[in-house]
Amino acid sequence: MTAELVLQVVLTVAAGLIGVGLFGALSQQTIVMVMMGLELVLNGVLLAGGAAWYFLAPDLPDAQMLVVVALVVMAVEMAMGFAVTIAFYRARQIDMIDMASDLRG
Amino acid sequence: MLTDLGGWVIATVVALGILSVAAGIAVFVVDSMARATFALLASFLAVAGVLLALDLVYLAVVTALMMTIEMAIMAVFMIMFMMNPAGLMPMTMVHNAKGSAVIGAGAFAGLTVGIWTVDWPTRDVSRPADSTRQLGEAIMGSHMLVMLVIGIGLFATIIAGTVLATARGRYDRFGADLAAEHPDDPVPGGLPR
Amino acid sequence: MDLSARLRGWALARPRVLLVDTPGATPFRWAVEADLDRRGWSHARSPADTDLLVVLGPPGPGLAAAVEVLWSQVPEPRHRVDLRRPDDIGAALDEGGAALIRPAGSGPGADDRPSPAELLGTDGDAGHEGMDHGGGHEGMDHGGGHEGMDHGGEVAGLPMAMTGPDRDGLELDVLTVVLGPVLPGWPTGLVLRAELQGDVLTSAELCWLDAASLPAAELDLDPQQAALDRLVRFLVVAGWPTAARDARRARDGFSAGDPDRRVAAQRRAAAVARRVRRSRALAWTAGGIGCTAPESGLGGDTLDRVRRWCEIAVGQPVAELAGPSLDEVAALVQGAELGSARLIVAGFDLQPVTVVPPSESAHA
Amino acid sequence: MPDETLVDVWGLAPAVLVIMVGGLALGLVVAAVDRAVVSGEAGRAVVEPLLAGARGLVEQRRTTLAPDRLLWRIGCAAVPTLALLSLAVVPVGGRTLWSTSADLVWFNAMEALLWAAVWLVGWGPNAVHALTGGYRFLAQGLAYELPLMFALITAGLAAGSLRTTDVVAAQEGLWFVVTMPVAFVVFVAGAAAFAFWGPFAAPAAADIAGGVTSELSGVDRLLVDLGRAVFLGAAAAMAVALFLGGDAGPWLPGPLWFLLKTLAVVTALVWAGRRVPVLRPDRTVEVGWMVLVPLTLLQALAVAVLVLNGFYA
Repeated sequence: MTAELVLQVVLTVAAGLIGVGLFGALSQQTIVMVMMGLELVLNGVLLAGGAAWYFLAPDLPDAQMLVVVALVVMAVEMAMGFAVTIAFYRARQIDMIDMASDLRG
Repeated sequence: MLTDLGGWVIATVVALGILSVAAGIAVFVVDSMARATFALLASFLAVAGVLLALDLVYLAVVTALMMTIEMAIMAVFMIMFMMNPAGLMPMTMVHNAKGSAVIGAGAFAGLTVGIWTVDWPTRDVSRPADSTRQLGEAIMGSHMLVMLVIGIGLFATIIAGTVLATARGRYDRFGADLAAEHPDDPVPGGLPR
Repeated sequence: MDLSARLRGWALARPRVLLVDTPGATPFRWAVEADLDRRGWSHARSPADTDLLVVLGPPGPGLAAAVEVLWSQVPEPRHRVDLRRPDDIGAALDEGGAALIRPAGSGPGADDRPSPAELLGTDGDAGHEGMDHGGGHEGMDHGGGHEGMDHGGEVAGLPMAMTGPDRDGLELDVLTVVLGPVLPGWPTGLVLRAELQGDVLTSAELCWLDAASLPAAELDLDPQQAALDRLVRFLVVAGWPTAARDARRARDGFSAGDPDRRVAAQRRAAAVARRVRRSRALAWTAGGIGCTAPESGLGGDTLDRVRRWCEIAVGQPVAELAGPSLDEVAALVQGAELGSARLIVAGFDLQPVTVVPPSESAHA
Repeated sequence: MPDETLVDVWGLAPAVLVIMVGGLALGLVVAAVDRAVVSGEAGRAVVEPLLAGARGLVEQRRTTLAPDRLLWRIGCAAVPTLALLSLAVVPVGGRTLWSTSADLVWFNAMEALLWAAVWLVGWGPNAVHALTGGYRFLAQGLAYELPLMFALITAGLAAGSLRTTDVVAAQEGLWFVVTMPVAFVVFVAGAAAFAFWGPFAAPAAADIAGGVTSELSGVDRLLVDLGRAVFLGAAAAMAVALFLGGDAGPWLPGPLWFLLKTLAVVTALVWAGRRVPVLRPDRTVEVGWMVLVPLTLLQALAVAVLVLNGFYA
């Protein structure tokens, strides 16, 4: 199998993860489940970044840095997501985004 | 040729890829929140496995490490906040499922078309002996600015997260004039104070 | 066939024993525990951990029902020994050990499991066995509190938990649990009915099983031995197996007729008492919980009470303390975390005796 | 990189087999030493863990009401698997089972995966005590994780490599324990915490009737107890490799030195750990966050300064 074909297969998997994650992030009602969708999208980014490094530019560290940044974004998203969930929940016992829509300015 | 991946490595990569997507779908299919969380973890571990096969040992292991801890904490929150953590009373909690499915499938289709039509550059470049060292030197050298920004971002996250999540500030603990000798905590910790 | 029988015999050569003593069987229990120590048989922590269930003395109706539930949770291979008299301990345990090795029929299946409704039943003395599953996940469920959602209902036969206001303002679910009547380190028959939010007890109520038929007075026990026994139980709950082992040996040594062994027991008691009293780790982990007001006469906090036993254990004279009522202990446990609640209760000398009218027991 | 892994030398299957057998033997040693200290009789200490293992084979598996059986079984099986995987990067005789450029992180990741496994063991049976144990493990885990990571990284910092064989090689002149005692102590204590053993056994303590292990019987209990013992042994071996010079030592062959040092660490750990009661997480967690995190950071700083001065070169 040529390298390009393998790259395309791996990237397709990454696209699959991004697609599933988008579906989840958009369709789920609870904040925690929305976060899981976002995590799945970022999971796809991780995979795409790793594949890009290996197949396209292994001599440069940039793709690796992209993966590191994606990991950090995941951590930040998790931490802030949970903090917001706790704050919401403490304030009004809700954990669903529809119910938080009155925050709309 | 760019790759020195053997046949069984490619097979493993493909199998792990399919597993990661299947586990990702399972996240939104299973009823039990615990199972959803650990399906997501399975998806992450499969991706970590692919990264391992792609010679990115450090990133693969760090992904496994971080995501496991994240998912363990996520499981706690799931059970604390969700209505149906064990999935014993199946219920659906979705809105606009059809539109979301269209957007998700559309994104996948668009990306896939791009992936399979783009003529990927096949440069013949040297592979570093040690990808971990490459990353480490980049972080401490050419890409230090990225790390600095990341560090500040994480620090801000720690503070913001704590502020949002905690209900008790120092006035609750030490009194309105901060004069209390011992903090008024529901459970005293292990330090003498 | 022969091989599997041999494996069985080998694996179960030292079974794990779950002791259930009835009120008033304390010296009997000591004798059995001494025998178990001689054999090197260890104590089980939960029904799942048990090979041999040993019931000492005739249990009352409530305890008998609880033991039945407990027995239904013990995995095969298992054997149950009912000891009535202290004089045939050795033979009965031998026989129990042998019976364990014999291949038996089927173990507890889904059929003989009591229904959850029965276990959680409102019938006061139904005795939901303490180490049994009381419904964990369901307990963490949000039964209500969300608009448009189905309120309440049952899951797998267990009622859904409801949320309630809690310490941290997070409206966590309230899970009703029953701890006891058979828990490591707690007197048999003591039942703590509590509501848990997370692992914090928000309300607690203590009672004895078969409260109507409890003996009228405390047993006349050697005070040193009794103090050592309390120490053993506390140390078991505190998770200090080596100290608990030493205290148990000291206690059993006092039962011996041989004066040399009694001297050795005295020495051992002094050593373990010193070790417990001086332990900074124990002071750090068990100090500052179960604090009582000085005028209540309940002896400071849990650590103070344990240190007092250490003094009794070595034969020093100490001031008399009032026996606490179950309600007083239950009040102390409220708001405590599950682990400290267990320690607080284990730190009191609770005897299964008929309740003295409160006018006499209050404020010694 | 001079590294030749055990797989390269012996072939995949024999190398994996050796590590598995070695891991099980290590677990047996840990369990035997622990047994000897707890029961006070050394005579039968070696046999007792074997008996317990045989008992796990003949005993019926526990069933509970409405368990999450799939996750429960996965959790039970994962505990020993992760313990054995963490052994893969422990260098004996200058070789590891498999060598990566991030061995230390690999070890750390296996321990992190244990979080998920233990929590699942607690979650699976649908029982109060088990789930409480699972939560206690997570609470403890959050507190010990950062100090443990810093301790691991400190050793890697001094060696200039995350590869364990390099860390061992860097200790030819001076064992790392001399310049990083805090990291060593934190690592060993962290090992006891992630094997939830001894003073850090709160997730499986008697006050919650055995916690995560309270509903385990038969093979499940065997797997979890085995995993804990192997993890403790693996961590002791790792401590030897990272801080006590690996298999360096006069006269005797390297692997024998390694074994002796590991035994010494195990014995010291068990002896010290069993002298104290179980420490309640409400107390230990605060110490982890407030004392150990800054302390291990200072340790790393001190080592970094030494590295800059060329102390380890």
